[in-house]
Amino acid sequence: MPRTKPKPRPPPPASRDGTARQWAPGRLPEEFPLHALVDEEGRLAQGAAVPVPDAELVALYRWMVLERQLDERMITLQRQGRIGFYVGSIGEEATVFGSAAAMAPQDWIFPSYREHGAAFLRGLPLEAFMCGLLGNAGDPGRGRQMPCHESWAPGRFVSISSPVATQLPQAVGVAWAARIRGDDVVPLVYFGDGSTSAHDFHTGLNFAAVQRLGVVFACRNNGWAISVPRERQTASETIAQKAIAYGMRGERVDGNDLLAVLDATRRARARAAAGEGPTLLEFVTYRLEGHSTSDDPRAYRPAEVVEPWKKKDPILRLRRLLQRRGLLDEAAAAALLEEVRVEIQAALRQAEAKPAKPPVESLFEDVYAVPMRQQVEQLAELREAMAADPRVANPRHVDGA
Amino acid sequence: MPRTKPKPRPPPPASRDGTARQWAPGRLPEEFPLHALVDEEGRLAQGAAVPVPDAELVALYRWMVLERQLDERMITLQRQGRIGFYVGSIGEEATVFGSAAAMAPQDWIFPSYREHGAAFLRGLPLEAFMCGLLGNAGDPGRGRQMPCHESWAPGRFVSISSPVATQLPQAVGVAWAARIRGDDVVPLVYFGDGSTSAHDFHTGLNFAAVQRLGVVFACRNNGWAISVPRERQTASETIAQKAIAYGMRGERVDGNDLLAVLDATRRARARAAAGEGPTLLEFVTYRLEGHSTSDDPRAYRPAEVVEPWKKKDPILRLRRLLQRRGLLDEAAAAALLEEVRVEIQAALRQAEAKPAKPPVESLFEDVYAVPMRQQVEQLAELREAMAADPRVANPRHVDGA
Amino acid sequence: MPVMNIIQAVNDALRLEMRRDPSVVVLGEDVGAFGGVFRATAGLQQEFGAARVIDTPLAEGGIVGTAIGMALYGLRAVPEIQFADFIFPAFDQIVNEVAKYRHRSGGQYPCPITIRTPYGGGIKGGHYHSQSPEALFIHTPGLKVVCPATPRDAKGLLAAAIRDPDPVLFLEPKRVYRAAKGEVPEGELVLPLGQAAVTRVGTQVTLIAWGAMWHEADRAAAEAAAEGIDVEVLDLRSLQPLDLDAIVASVRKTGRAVVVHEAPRTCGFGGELSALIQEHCFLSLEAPVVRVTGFDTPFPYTLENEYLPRAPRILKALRETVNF
Amino acid sequence: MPVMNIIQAVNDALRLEMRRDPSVVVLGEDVGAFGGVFRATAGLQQEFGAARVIDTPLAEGGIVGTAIGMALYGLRAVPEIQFADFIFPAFDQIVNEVAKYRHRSGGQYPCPITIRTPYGGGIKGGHYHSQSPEALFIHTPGLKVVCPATPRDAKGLLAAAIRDPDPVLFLEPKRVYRAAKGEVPEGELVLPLGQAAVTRVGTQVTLIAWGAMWHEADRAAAEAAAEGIDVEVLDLRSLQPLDLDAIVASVRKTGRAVVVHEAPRTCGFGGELSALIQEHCFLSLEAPVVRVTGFDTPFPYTLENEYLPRAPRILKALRETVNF
Ligand SMILES: Cc1ncc(C[n+]2csc(CCOP(=O)(O)OP(=O)(O)O)c2C)c(N)n1
Ligand SMILES: Cc1ncc(C[n+]2csc(CCOP(=O)(O)OP(=O)(O)O)c2C)c(N)n1
Ligand SMILES: [Mg+2]
Ligand SMILES: [Mg+2]
Repeated sequence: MPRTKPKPRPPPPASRDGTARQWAPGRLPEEFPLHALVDEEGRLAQGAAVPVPDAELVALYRWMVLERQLDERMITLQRQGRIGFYVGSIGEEATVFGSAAAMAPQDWIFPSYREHGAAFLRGLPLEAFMCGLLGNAGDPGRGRQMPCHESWAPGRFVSISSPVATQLPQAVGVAWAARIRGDDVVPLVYFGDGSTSAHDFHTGLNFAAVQRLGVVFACRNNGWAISVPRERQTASETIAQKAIAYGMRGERVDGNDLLAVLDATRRARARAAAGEGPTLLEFVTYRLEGHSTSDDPRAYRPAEVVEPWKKKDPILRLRRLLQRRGLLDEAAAAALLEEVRVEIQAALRQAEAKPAKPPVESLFEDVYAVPMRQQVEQLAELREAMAADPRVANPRHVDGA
Repeated sequence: MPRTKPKPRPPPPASRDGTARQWAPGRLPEEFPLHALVDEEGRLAQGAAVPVPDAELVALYRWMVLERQLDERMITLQRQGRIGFYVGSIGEEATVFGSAAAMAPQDWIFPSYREHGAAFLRGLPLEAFMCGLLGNAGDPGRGRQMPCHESWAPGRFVSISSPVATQLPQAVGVAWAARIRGDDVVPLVYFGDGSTSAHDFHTGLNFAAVQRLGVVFACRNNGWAISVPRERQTASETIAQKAIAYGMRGERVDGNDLLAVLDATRRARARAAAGEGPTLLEFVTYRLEGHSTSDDPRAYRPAEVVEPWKKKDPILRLRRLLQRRGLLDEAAAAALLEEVRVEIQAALRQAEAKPAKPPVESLFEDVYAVPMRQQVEQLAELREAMAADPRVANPRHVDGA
Repeated sequence: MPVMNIIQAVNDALRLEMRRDPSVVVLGEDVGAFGGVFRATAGLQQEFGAARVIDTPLAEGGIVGTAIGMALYGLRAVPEIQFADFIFPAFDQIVNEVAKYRHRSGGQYPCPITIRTPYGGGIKGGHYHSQSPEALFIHTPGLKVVCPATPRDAKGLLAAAIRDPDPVLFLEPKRVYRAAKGEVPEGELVLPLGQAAVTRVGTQVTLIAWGAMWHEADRAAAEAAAEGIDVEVLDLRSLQPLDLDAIVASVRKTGRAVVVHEAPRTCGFGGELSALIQEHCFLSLEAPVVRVTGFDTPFPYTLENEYLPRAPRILKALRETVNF
Repeated sequence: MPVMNIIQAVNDALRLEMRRDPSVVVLGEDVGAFGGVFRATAGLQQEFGAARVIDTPLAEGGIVGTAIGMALYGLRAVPEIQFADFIFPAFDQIVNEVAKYRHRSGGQYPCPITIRTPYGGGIKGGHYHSQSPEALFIHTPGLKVVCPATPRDAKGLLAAAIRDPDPVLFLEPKRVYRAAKGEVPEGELVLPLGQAAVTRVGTQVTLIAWGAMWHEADRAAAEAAAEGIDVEVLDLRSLQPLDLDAIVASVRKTGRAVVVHEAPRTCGFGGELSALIQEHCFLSLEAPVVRVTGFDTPFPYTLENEYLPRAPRILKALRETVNF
């Protein structure tokens, strides 16, 4: 059942003094400082507490290391032609793991396309993910989408689509449905800074705020949308202040600080669950690598601008914190690294052992719950064509020679 | 040539004190008071000056009276079945005439659908407008669109389309083109409070702000989008504060105060022309009547809520100001009223004397600059059908009996 | 049996489905307290509350986008788009999202929503309150497209659409919203999607139509009968899935076909039907399949009678086809 | 004559038009300093400055919407949509605004913009980097739709599109962006819109294709020739306006036709062509018009070779058609 309707807040009073007041950029008071808990040296801010038990903190560190290793390995694989495409989160790991770890297990996650780390947290096996990269018979998505467009319903990790920001109103719909059903479920939805320009950003935030729906809007502000820097995406000083347009809460968070991300997301989740409505979180981070394997950032971004951000590496920072707190020494760190490498290698081997293609009928399934006449007839047509000429299924015979 | 690129403003500094700061609705300082120059009794605010010469002020009063009379007459005409549809601006006249009068003659106007008053200011003859209402052979729009979807290129008054807010990015494009051409041209674009929810509101404001283009965004916040009140359209306390999301200026203006509207629009226009970028103006007003002649507001809005707004009538307020300043006495007001009635009646008589339908070939013209094969063949097909059976062009012979 | 018009039948179906299944939710612009600009949702908010009959902000992409989330979660969302002409701001959510959700997720995320929208001309709506965009959605695999012509079909097909496991675009012929009256069974009525109705049996020519134009087709067939032309009339009712068997059976019998639709001719659904008929009935065809359609222009205001493919133009086509 | 690929030809046309006419403006995502994700606008910002070659925010509706304003003002805006799959957020601006501006204003406001976008499959792009939405736009009166297959045509038709008084959707076959190479005249080249090219003269069957699939058709025709089937191949080049005369002349001669396109079959442009051929060549047709197309599914990733109507499937259709 819906919570009580929010009372419309009264607008500010009229001034009849004949002078015009208008909001001008730059006059925004410092309402959006960057929330951080750990500095680059791994020192916890005075008075701050670590928001998770030690074991979980180490586990999150391990995930971040695994993700980094995975990204690097897959990028290499793509260069070798073993997978077709890859999009990773190098430098942005804390935004993904910190936020996903802050949610409750029943919560839904709407990814953009860099957040497969959140799917791992929700139980997506590494091997299944890699089958998706290969688009082979082991892919839970049945080889239908590009690499890094995974779905994982058992973990309430929603299917990825390429058109950016479409997932925002969809996440709002889940919050709405959960409220109608009376369930304690809060959606977390990811998107990039570039995606704030898309129209679904606007409709998503507006619908959520009007209905006071509990949604965590998580913007990974990594400074770039392919070749377009954030300043050419929006003239607002921060992404967080866009919350004001919707009468919603907004917060700017150091996205390379796992603890700050976790903390801010947890508070946003708590408010959502308490019926206090949505929050726009801006995770300030940086895309250290190219947009994807299809991209070469040297064409539009001098290497120097990246340098300062390398020092802010979220994994390094967390490692320093762990070291300071005696939770991880050099040896353990090295062992952990080796362990995740082995894990990745094993998953890859298993994934590559699967048949390279899903069966041909899989193309015609899931268009509708039950294939209609066209799908049935066209499958037969395709089968017949394949039987008549093996080149139908084989690019080399046609395109190459 | 484009003005110098705006320097990206620095974001607020980081706080590493371990405490989270976040913007929360309600904490907005009183940045958006209602700008007003004349009170309901017609008294000018202390220290304020009337921003136009007396003669222009009286002329604007006349326009507002004419518009009100026109609306009332056309609504009656629609009830009598003499026109098919009408949408007026009763109670909102000051938002239209105040803003349009503040622009330079070379500026472009992008209407939503209640602003034919601005077209009159730009020279659209009343008779041509009425031909549009009748959709007859005298309509400059050639009877192709519903009533109140006029175009008037000689006055740089752009063609109206029904889908709301589409005109916002288009107006931005005009500002962009003018900058490229080096012209001193500022577009003024109108839209309603409901239209701020549409996706083109977002893209329009964002593109303008990023490029620092001189556009005057004029929101007629009349409290309603058909049956949906403003509070269910957005949770923000004001429309003006949405400017913050785009790093743009915003101002809240008493939309029933012609002078305040004129003053605010003029300042926004001046800034636009000076290369200082776009402004979002919120004109706070009220839709005293139904959404259009298709609507009956009694189904969703108790009559009482309208009462207080009737007292704020913008025409009454301006009349009181004129009286106070000795620019209009009772007799002159009565004469003026009679004059506009006669003018309307004369235009109507002339319009109704025009042939009821544009020629049949007009349907196939202007789809392309030169009709293509389909249009030519289909016109022939239609002509042949009409020759064979007169019922083709006549509804009664088919639908009625 | 009570006599209803199409608005009442739609309202009845929505009410019954909402009573039957608490997961059915209606959302859109002005659908709540006001009951919709055409009154199709009148009384629903009063009966089911504002949580299940929701006035949304003015953004079709948001309406469909949030309906998707509801559907993923397990609700049966029934968004209303106020006029089919305003569906385009939601086009990306419909064509790239709704239609592909099940497929792209490997079957993990079905997305069964039913988008209701009044379509078509004949109400003096001009460019933006008259369009018939069915072809755009029929061309999109993953969507079903339904378009009833009568109150009974409106009720039974809407119930079926809401219960269907796939997303459905439900096009309501607003030109005959009130004019088309007929007997409608009380209580539950669910008609299968994908079955055409042979509304008039004939031998000389098959006349295919749907929605508002079916009424014109019916009229034209009656006039043709008076001239001694024996027309078989098919009301398709569902455009995707299509009852190809019914079409093929009829055209194999008559050897001639005329297809009617309001949308512009080029790349309209009539082209697809013409192609299908030719593919399946090539050896039976005694005349080319003829299309009587809206013209390749935007929909006009004053000349809308000239634009619409009404009975006189259909009759002319029938005559020419049988005399080919 | 220099040899170019399609990217280079597009780039060349843009450069020459920008040099020739200061009112030509290019805008889109990543088109500026970076030169576009496919490099089609490479070097343009360097030559013409950031005022005329503009990186926009990530919003297709804003790109087309602002391009409209530029066009109304008198510029010749050439927006790029990064992939045709991402054109749908701009659908309302294209279908309700661009297409209807001239008509709805009684001819007062023409809106001549040229929207460039790479379309089609075969680059392992899956659901969202492979679609062929031409039918949706051909169905929209007011738009022209052009789709070149070769570098020469890409250059000459793009120049014509930019100069055309009407809005043009310019679909670029990204599958052969680099693979299709050919001689392209230096300097100004303007080819008329609405003329198909007969790229192979034959007598037994007419094979109709455009864009990337023309290359497959060409291949299939060559293979068919080796089997003794004499195929006439038409590259449509412009889909709206359509060179119906060329199609009719060819089919009246051959009596048979095969149409190829990547988009899903149902309600694709193939249906329209099939209907037109039947309407104009009924008495000449010796076999039904056959459609070799993408299937009625979303575009797949791994099985894209199976999905695409490549030469082997076309060849099969040619054989069956001549043996009907
Ligand atoms: C609607 C749409 N337009 C264009 C694209 C092409 N595209 C893919 S990612 C991207 C940039 C996105 O930037 P951002 O939102 O900041 O996310 P990031 O990649 O930085 O994580 C673009 C333009 C797309 N996917 N969807
Ligand atoms: C995209 C779109 N959706 C729906 C409509 C139907 N409609 C016409 S006017 C209107 C309300 C607009 O409200 P607002 O923007 O506040 O303008 P007002 O009528 O109050 O001046 C609606 C929903 C439309 N014209 N366009
Ligand atoms: Mg980014
Ligand atoms: Mg309003």
